[in-house]
Amino acid sequence: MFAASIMDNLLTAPVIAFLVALIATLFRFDVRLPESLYPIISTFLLLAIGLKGGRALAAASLADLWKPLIVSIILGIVTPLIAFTLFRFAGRLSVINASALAAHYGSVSAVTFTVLLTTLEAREITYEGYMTGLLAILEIIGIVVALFLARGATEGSDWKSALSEVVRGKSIALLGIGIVIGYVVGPTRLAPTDPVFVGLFAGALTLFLIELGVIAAERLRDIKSAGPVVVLLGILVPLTNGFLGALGGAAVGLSTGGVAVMAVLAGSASYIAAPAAVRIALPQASPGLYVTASLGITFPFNLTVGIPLYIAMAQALT
Amino acid sequence: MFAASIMDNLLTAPVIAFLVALIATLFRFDVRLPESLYPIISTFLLLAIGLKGGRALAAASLADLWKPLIVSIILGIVTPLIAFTLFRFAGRLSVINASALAAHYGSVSAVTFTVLLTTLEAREITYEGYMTGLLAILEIIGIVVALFLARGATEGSDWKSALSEVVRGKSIALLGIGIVIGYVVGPTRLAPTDPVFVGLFAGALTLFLIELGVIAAERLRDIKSAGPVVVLLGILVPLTNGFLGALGGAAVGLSTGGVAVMAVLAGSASYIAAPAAVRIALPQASPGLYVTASLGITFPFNLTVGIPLYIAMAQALT
Amino acid sequence: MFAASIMDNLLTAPVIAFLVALIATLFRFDVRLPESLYPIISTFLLLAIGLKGGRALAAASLADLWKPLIVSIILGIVTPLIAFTLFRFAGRLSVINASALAAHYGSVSAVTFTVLLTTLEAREITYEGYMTGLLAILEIIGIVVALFLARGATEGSDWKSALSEVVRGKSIALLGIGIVIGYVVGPTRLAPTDPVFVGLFAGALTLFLIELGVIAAERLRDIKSAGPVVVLLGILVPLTNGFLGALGGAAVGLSTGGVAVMAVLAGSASYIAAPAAVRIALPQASPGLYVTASLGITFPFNLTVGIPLYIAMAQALT
Amino acid sequence: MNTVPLQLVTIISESVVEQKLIADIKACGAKGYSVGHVHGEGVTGKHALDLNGPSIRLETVVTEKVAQAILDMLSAKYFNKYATIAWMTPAQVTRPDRF
Amino acid sequence: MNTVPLQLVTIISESVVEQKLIADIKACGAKGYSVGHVHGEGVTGKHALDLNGPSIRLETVVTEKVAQAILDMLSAKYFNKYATIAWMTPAQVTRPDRF
Amino acid sequence: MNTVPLQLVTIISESVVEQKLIADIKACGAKGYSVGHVHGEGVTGKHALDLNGPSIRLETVVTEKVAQAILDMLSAKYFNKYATIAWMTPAQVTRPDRF
Ligand SMILES: Nc1ncnc2c1ncn2[C@@H]1O[C@H](COP(=O)(O)O)[C@@H](O)[C@H]1O
Ligand SMILES: Nc1ncnc2c1ncn2[C@@H]1O[C@H](COP(=O)(O)O)[C@@H](O)[C@H]1O
Ligand SMILES: Nc1ncnc2c1ncn2[C@@H]1O[C@H](COP(=O)(O)O)[C@@H](O)[C@H]1O
Ligand code: NA
Ligand code: NA
Ligand code: NA
Repeated sequence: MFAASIMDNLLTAPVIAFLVALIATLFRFDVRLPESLYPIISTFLLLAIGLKGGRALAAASLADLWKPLIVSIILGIVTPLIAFTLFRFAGRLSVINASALAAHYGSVSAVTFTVLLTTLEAREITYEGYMTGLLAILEIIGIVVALFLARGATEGSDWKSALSEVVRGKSIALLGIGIVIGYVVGPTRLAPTDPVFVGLFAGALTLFLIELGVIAAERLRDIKSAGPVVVLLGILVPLTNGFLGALGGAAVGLSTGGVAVMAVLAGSASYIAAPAAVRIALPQASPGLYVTASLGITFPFNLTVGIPLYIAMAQALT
Repeated sequence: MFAASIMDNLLTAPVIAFLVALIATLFRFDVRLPESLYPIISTFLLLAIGLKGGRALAAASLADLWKPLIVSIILGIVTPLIAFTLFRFAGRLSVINASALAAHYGSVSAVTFTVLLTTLEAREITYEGYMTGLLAILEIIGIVVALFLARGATEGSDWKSALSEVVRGKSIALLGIGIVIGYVVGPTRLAPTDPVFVGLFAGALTLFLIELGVIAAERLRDIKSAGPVVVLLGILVPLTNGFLGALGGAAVGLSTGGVAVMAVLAGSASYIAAPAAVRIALPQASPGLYVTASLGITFPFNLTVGIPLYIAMAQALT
Repeated sequence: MFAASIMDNLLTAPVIAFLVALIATLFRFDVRLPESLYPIISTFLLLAIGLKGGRALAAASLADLWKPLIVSIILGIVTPLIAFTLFRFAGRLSVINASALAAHYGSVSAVTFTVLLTTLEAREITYEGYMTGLLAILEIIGIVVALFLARGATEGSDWKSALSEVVRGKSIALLGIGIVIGYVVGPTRLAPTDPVFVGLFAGALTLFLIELGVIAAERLRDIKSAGPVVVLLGILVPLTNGFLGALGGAAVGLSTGGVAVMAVLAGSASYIAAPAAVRIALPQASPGLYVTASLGITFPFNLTVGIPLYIAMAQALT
Repeated sequence: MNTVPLQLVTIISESVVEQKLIADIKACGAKGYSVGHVHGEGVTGKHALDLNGPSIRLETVVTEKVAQAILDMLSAKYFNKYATIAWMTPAQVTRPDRF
Repeated sequence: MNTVPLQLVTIISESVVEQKLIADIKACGAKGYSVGHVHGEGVTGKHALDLNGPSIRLETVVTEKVAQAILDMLSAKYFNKYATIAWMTPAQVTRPDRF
Repeated sequence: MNTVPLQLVTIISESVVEQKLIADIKACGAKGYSVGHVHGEGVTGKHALDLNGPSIRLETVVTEKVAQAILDMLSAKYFNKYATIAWMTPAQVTRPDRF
């Protein structure tokens, strides 16, 4: 039955698009999307996720919200610490590199998150709508905590300005205004924009994953140089964090779908907001390490095995 | 009740998107859309508006059309003259600058126009469908009249070539072929393209207004140097022109919605076609003046206060 | 009745968009789409066609498929040979140029193909869904055969690498991964992406044809230098190949729609995949010749007269 | 391979003047040009709102004489009207007949 | 038309540093700049994954002194941290007061 | 900061040859390159219809010897087949080992 669940998840359009593009690239087929499409689609996805979250927050009551919110904040602090500890001591990386990785695993992969939602909807498992709102919060906290960890190892004075640059940077800012617009306008008045921000979402995500497949294929070569411990941790860290997320979600009484979402929020690693943030705040950290781990290992792992596993955890816990 | 109407209009997705992006930019958040998206969306909006207008003209009979058409032409001549007079004598601007502003206020803001339609539809006020066809006509006449005003102050020989450049330029040409395609193909055969040109419209407009919000925020700094009279006229001119438009619309017996549309056609100021036209034909005019007035003052004014006011005028007059 | 059928086909949005843009460009109106839109739309169309084909292949049984497949392969060999012979001996072109043209006429125009489908659907003529799958096969075979013809006239050693470059090149690769993704994911699980890959198709095609109209207008000047024989063959070759396609389709018992599709597959000339392939493999061939013939003559001919003719052939043969 | 010295003239201007500028440099004797897109800042400020995107960056390799003619033309018709900037760099080419 | 010799400094860097880099070259004395987009390859490999697209190509025409200051600044703050490359080309301009 | 003289080679060509051209300049000894997009006009006319957009503009900073090798390679394999143009500009760099 778990195998069936894996297949079920695997066969969605975005996941297959990712794998087919990855394999095609390895065989030297040129399936890269036009250069100008990548920023357009990522902007679109961030805004659409933000609008969805803001609209859901508008519909939620504070009574429903406060417990999951606190769990999110705790996860936002704990998950980068766990990632830091494992990469620093089990992985024997430098403080800077371990912090960089902590920023990625403390933050969230909006794409993994969305694939989970697609799977939940396909399998008719309901979840709390306001969870998308928590995504933005976790996305930011995880990065901030990780940058804080690296504070000692960097030129101190720049830390604050780096932080403010990160928060004002494109990916968090777009997510943020999406949430605000969605919250203020509300579901009814947003309806005319639904053909764009709701209707086009799955298709845009599929296109985006073609591009990510190409990039992941190019990163596969770096895996060898990253070493087997990083590969192992690229699977272990999301599993640990995902399990914690599931526990936290179950502890505050979320539905099965909600628990799975919390697991993915905790267990996924960012590869849009975090790399940009880390590049600015921790330029000495090695992108060959953190992009490879987050996009080359954890992302495909979560997409194929992780998501069904988090759903299984959620079903066991609720 | 008027306050409610203001709120009603304010809370639509495009208006909130404009305001949120404007405020975010003032607080130095980077919410600018990808560079390649701006020309794509403005091309799309112009074509979509053209198609809508052409399709509506195909459905209208000449008997319905000729009176509003004549009013449009008169407004296309009168409104830039009023703008010129006020900016030249009350605003004490040079002939060139006053003509440049006249081109903007004589022409039409397609976005303001569209936000009005969205509001009318939300409030279930019907309007004559062929009004979109009049938009293109007014858009062009207003600019031509204004350039004519400046003729004396510029190197005469270039005037005709500047005019032909303007009419053949991207924004009027795209609007134009949209109208022709829409008219020739007609509503039934256009149906397969509706998911793009109708369905995506509101969402694309919302994205466009995020970008305009960013640009408006950057222009706010210029307001100080433009001076208080320009700010005042940036509100007075659209009100005067809008009122004339409403009178004209009522005089030829348009519906309440149609009168409001005529008011917005007259009262709005262009910031796509006109700046490009003025830049070519009147390069000595100051963009810091006309873009600031039209996009920085009149556009937000119309979006927030103007539209409900024009609707109120229309309701009083019909 | 045939005249009515021509009008019927002519008045679809994509065809009128092509003609209006062509005429507007001749009158020096600037209706060119933003530079970044062309690669985006062609990428989208190739992927969408691939997905449609792959999904249809997934639904078809091998028992239905094998006969049309063999006919496609035969057409893929015969049609470039016919084109080569006519252009080489009736048109008196060099081996290189005749081979270049053979690659175009042996390959397929995905846009002509799609306009036919739109027309068939509008006239409620059914066709075998898996035909889109054959498109990719024919697209490739025709090019390969044509390059093979030119083998003697080019530096031999490069031939194989040129071929592999062509097959791995963007247009065939995108079509290919579209087919694979569509086939693996299947119709049901593709549904969430339908608003993008199905819903936006007709609108995107219309935009694409505006751009092709502009390019065709720019190519019209080259027609004079190409000479009247090339113009004549630009009509004769598609008619001959289209007729062969119709015969082949009828021979294996396809439906009326299916026979018309087979005629268009054989009778249309490529102007996305083939020019890129020929540019790489046969750089000495003259683009002024092959782009003019395929895009400037055959494409408008097929769009206006060819498609109704192929449908009439199909109706006569079934 | 023998190379010949020419001048590379680079012009940044508003995208709205693209067609006009191309006609003007051809009139000065340029036989070819390439146009890309940039955004930037100068004395007239940041970003120009335009349907074609921010600014154009045109470059043309020409003879010394044509380069001077282009600079003169820019001074007369562009510098005081449009946000325009230009510079000239020495460039070596093969096939000098092409320029 | 009289021209004056200046330096054109071209910098290729990661798009993530665009704002920071602009501030830094202004601090060195640059009065204007233009930014375009490129992708490429160098010793640190191919392509950088970033929301703003691949890489930026910034060019600024400045005096010899400012050019030196920019190169020094790049050495201190960019070369060892970001995939950055820079070169300097002699450039002739009219209107030297603008640079 | 000490700078070292090198050559900046700029090549405009059809986007369809991008991969081939990159391989060829690497074979000549180029250690890095940057590619942008332009449209333009030359003796072979305007605009090339291609899935990747109009034309590519590749620039590479190399030693004098590599620059000559690239120009020779272009003459042999590109100039007579593709709409290609190239020029060479003197460039100063720091960190000469990178090029
Ligand atoms: N010193 C400079 N170096 C490079 N580009 C410049 C420079 N100054 C201005 N520009 C470009 O030229 C445009 C117009 O400049 P300006 O006319 O000074 O506003 C700017 O938007 C920049 O793209
Ligand atoms: N003199 C020139 N200066 C700059 N770019 C040029 C020049 N001549 C040609 N080009 C560019 O090179 C491309 C091919 O030129 P051609 O092979 O002459 O058709 C053109 O499309 C232009 O983008
Ligand atoms: N020799 C070169 N010529 C032109 N551009 C280069 C060169 N080397 C590197 N680049 C550009 O600079 C970026 C960063 O280079 P690197 O720091 O060497 O990885 C590359 O992605 C290229 O776009
Ligand atoms: Na996480
Ligand atoms: Na007006
Ligand atoms: Na064919």
